[in-house]
Amino acid sequence: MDAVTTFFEMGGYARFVWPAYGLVSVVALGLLVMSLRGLRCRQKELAALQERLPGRRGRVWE
Amino acid sequence: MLGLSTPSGFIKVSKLVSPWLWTACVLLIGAGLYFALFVSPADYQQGQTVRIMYIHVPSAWLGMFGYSVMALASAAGLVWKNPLADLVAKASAPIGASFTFLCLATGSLWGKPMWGTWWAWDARLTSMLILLFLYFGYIALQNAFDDPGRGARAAAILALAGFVNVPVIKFSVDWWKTLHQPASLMKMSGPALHPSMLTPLLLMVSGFTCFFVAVLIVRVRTEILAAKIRALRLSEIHAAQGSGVAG
Amino acid sequence: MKVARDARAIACGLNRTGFVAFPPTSAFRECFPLAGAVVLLWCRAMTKGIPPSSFAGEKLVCIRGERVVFTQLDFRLTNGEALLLLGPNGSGKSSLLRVMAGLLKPADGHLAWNGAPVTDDREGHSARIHYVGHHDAIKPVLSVLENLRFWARLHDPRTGDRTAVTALERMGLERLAEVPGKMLSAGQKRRLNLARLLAAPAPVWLLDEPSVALDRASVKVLEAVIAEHRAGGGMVALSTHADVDLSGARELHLDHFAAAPGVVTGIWA
Amino acid sequence: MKRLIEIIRRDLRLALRQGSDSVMVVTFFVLTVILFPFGIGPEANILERVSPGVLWVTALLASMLSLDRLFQADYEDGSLELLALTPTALEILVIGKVAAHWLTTGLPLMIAAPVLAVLLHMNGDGFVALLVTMLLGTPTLSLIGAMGAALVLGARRGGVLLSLLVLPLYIPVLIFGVGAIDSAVQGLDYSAQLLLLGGILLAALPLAPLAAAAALRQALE
Repeated sequence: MDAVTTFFEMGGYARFVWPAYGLVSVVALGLLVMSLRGLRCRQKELAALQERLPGRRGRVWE
Repeated sequence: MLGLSTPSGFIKVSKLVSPWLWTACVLLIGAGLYFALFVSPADYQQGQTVRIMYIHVPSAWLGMFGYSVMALASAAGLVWKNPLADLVAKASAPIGASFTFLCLATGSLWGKPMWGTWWAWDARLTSMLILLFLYFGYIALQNAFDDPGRGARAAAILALAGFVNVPVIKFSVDWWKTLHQPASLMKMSGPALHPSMLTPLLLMVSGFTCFFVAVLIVRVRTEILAAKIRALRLSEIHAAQGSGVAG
Repeated sequence: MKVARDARAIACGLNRTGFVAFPPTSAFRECFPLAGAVVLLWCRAMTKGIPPSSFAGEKLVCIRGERVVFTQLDFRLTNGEALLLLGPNGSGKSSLLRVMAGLLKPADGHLAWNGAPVTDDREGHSARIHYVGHHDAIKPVLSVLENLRFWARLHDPRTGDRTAVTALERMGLERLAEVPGKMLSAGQKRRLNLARLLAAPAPVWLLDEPSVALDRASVKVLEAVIAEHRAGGGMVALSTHADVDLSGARELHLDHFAAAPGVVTGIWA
Repeated sequence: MKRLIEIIRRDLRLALRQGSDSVMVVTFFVLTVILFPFGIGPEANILERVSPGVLWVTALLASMLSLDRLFQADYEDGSLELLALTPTALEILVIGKVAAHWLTTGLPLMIAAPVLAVLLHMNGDGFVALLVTMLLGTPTLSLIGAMGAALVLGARRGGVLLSLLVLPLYIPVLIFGVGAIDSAVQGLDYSAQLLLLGGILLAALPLAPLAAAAALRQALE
């Protein structure tokens, strides 16, 4: 059991190592989620716009 | 390469490449984390805090890699008037800026136990701080214009001017650093890296780079669709005018 | 002696417009003034110092802010001709003039001066044109003469003050020569801007609604000046809503060249 | 070449008649430098230690004050279009405007700097270094600043944006300028720093007008 706790203590530097890893993952995942959300809403917007302008369906990009 | 230079070409290629990139990214970072946290030994001086290096160095690398991608894309946008290159430059700026910020944050988290302060005017950290401001300048200039094309071209010139200045800034900061304080106590990445430390570092760097390219592709596709939406809206207004005046 | 001096003046005139029949070496001009004079008198008889030339644009496409303003537009101007740009607002009259002046790069198509593409020699093209836009580039603190002399010298550093003063007289501003720019009315400012056309001669005039803010008498002066310029072999491209009567001017309706409304426009087309 | 002188003469005449630029810049410089003793305290040794840095940073900020109006006035009244249409390279006209800007801001700052150095108890042999570094540094500041001013032309909130764009690029000039004065004060040889400052100036001389002219052409489209 203590192997796990020693691992998480990081030789007493847990206060620095885990926040560092935590921060990197939060920012990276946040970046990813924001980018994907941006893509989703653009795709919905585009689909809605193309419904309204049937004449312009020429080249469908999504 | 030609397939990539047109928007529809880019979207086709990106659809093919994305899944591979994401799997490569997950595998590399997974293996990297495993090696970094469990296998590689603690540093005799720094103890366990050396593990922060495995995310600090890749972040620094992505910060600089992002800026070079931005500068190259801007050059392509300016020289060959390729609108897709402008979009790649615009998409890579926020990613590069976030990783430059992460590099500074992990740097100070690593510096605290070693130097006792959250911020040390170490030459590398200071250069990354300046790079972060170059990113902010680029992003602010990009969005400071109503016409996106105008913003993209102005920001492209700034990216090139900044790219030319980065080595001068790096040199002047190193020179300034050595003037005020002999070589810092703790060389950030330590002496020649022991292989057991090198493999996780390489895994993490390549994993981060895959992540960068994958997110870049997502953002570029978003920019392409945004441009398409703008074009459709304009043609909608144009059509309303057009039908009004039988040309 | 008057003939030799005259020859030199015309040689300078010719030299400026880039078609010097004379090798520019001053030594040659010094020792053969008489022969030079004979040749140039013949040129002078032809046209008042502006040699035959043509200014044309083929299949011009202009995109402003991701909107296609006009496509496949052709135009052609030769000595003495005038081109009247007509069309509703936003049909691209100003854009076309800016493309002709070289301020705005066309998305497609090219401009040619005597067949040679204009982009090869941007400075030469700038020396050949005068562009009058919506704004009158007048500094409020500089006097009328200082403003005019600055632009004349910038266009051609060799012009003396005499041409600036005669230009002012021609536009009826000689009494205001020392008045600072901020005291001028809109009409006077516009006339000062137009005086720039006369202060430093150039074959092609690109005028964007020049008659705005001008009173009846000034419009007459403008028409006379344009007629004189055309008689001297110059070319004029003019966009206007007021009825500036240009005898024998060809009309160019820009809405004939508008992009079809349905087409998806912008850089992705 | 005549056109270059023509532009410089016109801009100087405008600056003299409007009279605001150089006076405002120098007063800002003097006032900011005077503020520092109130912040840091009047002890001579501290002031002497920070005087090169204080003088250089405030000079840098002061020269940035009048930058965003460098092209703005011409842009609004249509002169910029005509300048772009003169039969000579736009880069030469940009150099003319930068020279005029330097004469109205860089030069007055150089004249005011030694006086303020006395206020900050700067060591005697630091004065020569201060003047030489400002002579080499302020033109570079004007050149890089002109590029920034051209970039933000027509942008929303151009003034604030200009400082964000230009300050990171000023850092090398600041480091070598202050470094030269520091070594001069310690009696060391500071020719290396001067050579580097000169090098940056010679690099900025062709590159900055090139970038500025490209930015201006885009602003006019």
